[in-house]
Amino acid sequence: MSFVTSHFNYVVVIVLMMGGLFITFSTGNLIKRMIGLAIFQTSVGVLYISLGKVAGGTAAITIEATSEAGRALSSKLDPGYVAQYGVDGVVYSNPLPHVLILTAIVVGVSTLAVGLAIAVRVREAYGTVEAGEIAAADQAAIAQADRRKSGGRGR
Amino acid sequence: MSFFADLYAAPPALLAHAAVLLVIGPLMAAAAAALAPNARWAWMIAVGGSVFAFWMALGVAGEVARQGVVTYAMGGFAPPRGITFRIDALGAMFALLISAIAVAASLFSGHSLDGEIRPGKRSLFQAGFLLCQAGLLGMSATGDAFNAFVFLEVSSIGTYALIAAGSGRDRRALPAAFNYLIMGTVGATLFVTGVGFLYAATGTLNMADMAQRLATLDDNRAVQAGFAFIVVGLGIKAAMFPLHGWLPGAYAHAPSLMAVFLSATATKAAIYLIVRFAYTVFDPGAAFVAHFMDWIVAPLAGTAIIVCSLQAMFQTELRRMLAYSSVAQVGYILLGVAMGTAAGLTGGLLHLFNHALMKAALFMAVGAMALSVKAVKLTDFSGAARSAPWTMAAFGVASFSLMGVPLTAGFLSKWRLVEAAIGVEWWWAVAVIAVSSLLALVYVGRMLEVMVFRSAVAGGDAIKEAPIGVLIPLWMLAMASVWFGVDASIPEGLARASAAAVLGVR
Amino acid sequence: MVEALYWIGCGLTLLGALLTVVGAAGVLRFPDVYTRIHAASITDTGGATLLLLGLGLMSGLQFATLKLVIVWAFIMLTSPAAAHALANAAYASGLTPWIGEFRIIKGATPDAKKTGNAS
Amino acid sequence: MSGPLAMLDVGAIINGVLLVMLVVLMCAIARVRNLLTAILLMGVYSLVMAVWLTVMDAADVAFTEAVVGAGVSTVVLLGAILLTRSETAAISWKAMIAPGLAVLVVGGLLVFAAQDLPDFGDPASPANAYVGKLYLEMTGGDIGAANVVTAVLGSYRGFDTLGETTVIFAAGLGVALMLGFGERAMSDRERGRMPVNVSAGEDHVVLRVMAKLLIPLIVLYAFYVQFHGDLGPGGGFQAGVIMAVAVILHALVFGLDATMHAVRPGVARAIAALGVLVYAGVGIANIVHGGTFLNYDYLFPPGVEARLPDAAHHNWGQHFGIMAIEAGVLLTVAATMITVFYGFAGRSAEAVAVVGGDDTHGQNP
Repeated sequence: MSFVTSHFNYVVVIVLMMGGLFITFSTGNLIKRMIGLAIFQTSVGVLYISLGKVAGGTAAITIEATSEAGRALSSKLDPGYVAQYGVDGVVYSNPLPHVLILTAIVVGVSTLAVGLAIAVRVREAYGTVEAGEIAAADQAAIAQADRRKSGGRGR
Repeated sequence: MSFFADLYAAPPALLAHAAVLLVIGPLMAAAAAALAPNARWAWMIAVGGSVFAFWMALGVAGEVARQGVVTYAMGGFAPPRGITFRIDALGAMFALLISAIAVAASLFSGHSLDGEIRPGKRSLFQAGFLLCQAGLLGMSATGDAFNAFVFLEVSSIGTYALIAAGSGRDRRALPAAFNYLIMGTVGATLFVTGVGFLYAATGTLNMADMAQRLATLDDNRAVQAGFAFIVVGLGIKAAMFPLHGWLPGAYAHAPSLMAVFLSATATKAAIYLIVRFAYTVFDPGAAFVAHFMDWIVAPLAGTAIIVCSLQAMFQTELRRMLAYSSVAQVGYILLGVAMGTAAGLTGGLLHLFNHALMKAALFMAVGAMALSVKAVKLTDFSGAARSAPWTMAAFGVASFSLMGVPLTAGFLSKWRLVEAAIGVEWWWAVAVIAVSSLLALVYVGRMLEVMVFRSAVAGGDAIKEAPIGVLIPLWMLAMASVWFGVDASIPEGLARASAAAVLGVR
Repeated sequence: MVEALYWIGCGLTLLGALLTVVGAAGVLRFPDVYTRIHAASITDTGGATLLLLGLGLMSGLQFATLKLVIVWAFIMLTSPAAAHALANAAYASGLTPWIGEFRIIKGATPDAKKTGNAS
Repeated sequence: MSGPLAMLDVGAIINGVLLVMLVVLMCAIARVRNLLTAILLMGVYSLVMAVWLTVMDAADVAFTEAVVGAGVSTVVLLGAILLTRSETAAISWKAMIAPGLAVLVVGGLLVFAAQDLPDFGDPASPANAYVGKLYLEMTGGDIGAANVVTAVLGSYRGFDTLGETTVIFAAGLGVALMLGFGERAMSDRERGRMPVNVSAGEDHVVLRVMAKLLIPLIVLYAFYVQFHGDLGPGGGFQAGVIMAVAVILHALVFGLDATMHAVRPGVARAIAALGVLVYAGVGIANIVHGGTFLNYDYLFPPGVEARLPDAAHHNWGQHFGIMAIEAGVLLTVAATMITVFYGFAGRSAEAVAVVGGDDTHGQNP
């Protein structure tokens, strides 16, 4: 197997991560930014899960090697391979990255919810969710406040 | 550290679990605060949770002083399988700092929320504050790389909304909080990517175990990139120049409770993790660590000190000024950390400790003055010295410490940094510290000039003296800045022990 | 016998997959919301039924087959309801069905809103 | 590389196709300017991701991604664009330069790192041969759960899961702090105005009948997922989300108002806090009974476990401990998701028209 095929998943991780980050930083729309951030976060999931895949393995739910399912799995594999990398005669994929990414997904949705809630409040306060228009509104407000203050002094 | 060894903190049955109770205490208090029937109860729960955490932190510090390292296996599983808390002198120092500031901040919150948060939402606010505290304490206690990410998020997620809640006073809190959320999440995600690379190379998540395996993996490119990801990811959280863009807005518009607490602890906890990873997880002898510190972190820290001090000079809003000053102070701390010597690390950590105290005091004083009057701009505070002398005096003491006036804590830590810079012959760093002290003189002088010598704006409401419930924590922090400038045995002992624990771990 | 059932199952699965592709093409190519919903619900009902039937034949009679039956029952319940809700929402928001040639042949009034309002 | 990895081929093709689909979807999301399209594409992205995760043997993660990514995230995103607007502004080329550079730096570092990452599917890589394998070997003796992911999630790394539950709780707090609990929708009703974004369909007979049929089944399924977590994919988190979906469906069909009277916002908020307390309380109980935090072997007071039936073969403490914390997770997740939904759905359109939020005293800087 060539280097490219054995590392194809990492290529996808790189593309997704760069794409997610680019969406997050390039757009001024707060909602779109949250979408980009969600893609960015899931790309880490692709990395971890790819690391945890074991060739010929099955989901980490214990099955008996002698059961029908167990035999069906190991019949496709080299016995030496099963003996070396299997646990009690069955090869499993690594459960640890699964647990970590489960946590990461939860963190992702939490961030999304809070971020969107703030975006909704931004819309209510500014009437827009575009970063450029928000900054312009802030500057206009500052300028107006200054004018009012200097006008007050003039009186 | 001997101070803590002799301290009788708690009964042994409690001390055995102090490491975990330190985190679980505020965490359960947060849930309880969310259940509280009204704001008063929630405040009492917040104070209780913070005091409990401080008590447990004292207990842990005592254990660390006696044994060197406290380890606590969650679920009773030995390290590579289970999650372990591993607190050494460095962790104990941060646990003490964070929980002490939290006690002061929670006392302050009894009054500060009045004008900022609607009564119906105050109990939620207190719950969020306690969660943030639990997350930061967890970061300083954990010995597991992924668990550090989880606590980083525990401390962050609620915080974003808490900062945005400052919109009651100023709507700019909303975009500032959103910006912080984006940057913070990108930082945390970069961090967890780095941890993923380390996991790919070592197969473990336990930091001590990881360190052992990384010692032979200096040439692994995934490990090297992992280091960059971890430092940059945490650097965003720590407001490392030039990744500090989120900080001024977030600190300037947050509710004053969050400004006090975050400015003193949040960036500090991220710096803690940088130190933890750079010097105890990665092989400190590895060329890529030393190069990254010498050629990227140190010059950026120096730039931060100068540029952000200059930016602070030109701000028109008081809290924004203090926020830029915070970024500059992070530069000092990282400068010390980047030196990689015991003296440098001691100086950096000591400055971190002192800066936490003085910045908390400064933000608290500003918050206290803004309790009665809606004051944002520097000129809004003119005449404060006459109408609110006690608050103003505390502000003055803390700002002297910020400037580095002799006999204050800020002077001592800057002096230690200069000594350390001379020790590694970084003459440019000495020059940077000298120049920036002058700049600090200018911007602090500007603040004090307006507040002390100018009379209040005609027609505006005069700033009123803060209530006694605010003056107590405020003066606790201000007096600490003076006390630790005169007798620095406690913070300096902690910083020295931390540096020794970090650099002598192998 | 078992072998034959297996191959019949394979055939049905393939047919189901084909219907799904046809449905997807319909969603892409059909002119308006209502016709597209129609195409999508072909995927949901026809495609899924054939797929599940095929899978059931392939796996033989065991516990998983019961699960497949339950899955099928739920798809039969939910996807028409979802299609209905979608069409209803589209109609409520003022989208008129595209009726093309029909209007010209019948020489009906060009007021599409009225013609569309068949229900 | 031949031998074991040759077995991967069919899987490798599916893996490749799904990953390419993810990339294509990501590009499409980057290009579209209509937010509704972007959100729906995001839902598709999550579903493809869930399928890919199944191919990668990560059944639990796939389940979570399907219910969270394609389900809850989409609901929350749709709720948000209802309250904001649906078209993004165009981006000028100049505005892309700085982000583009930052992205290129990150990409360069990733390419650098990827060279030394292990081959895909390598069973001998450090990641797969060390702690991960340890869990597979020891779960039977330590915990006795068939689903190793549940064992790791609930017991070995149970402290992470406590943190995760806390994160969810914090998100609920955050959304409630920002958007309230939907009390505005309730007060609107009292003033005789209905929030516009709730389709209380008096005439939607089909939907009402279907919903009445489905809601109990959804709740039943949530309980199945909850208690089946030991044996197969599932657990408190997925079950909590499914439970919340039942409530959301009720709100969509029968109106937010009716749902808020059935599941009061204050109750949801209290349950969310209670879940965290249950989880941490289980940990504290272990301390009280002489163990360390979250060590379920000490869940029962000394001597009680030995009297449970067949104690020699069953690890009752671990079994009940995981069940108890999963119950805590279920409570917090379900209640928080409901709170979040109330927050977004209860923000009526009138509120959007009024510039300034509810606790905005003044807004000049």
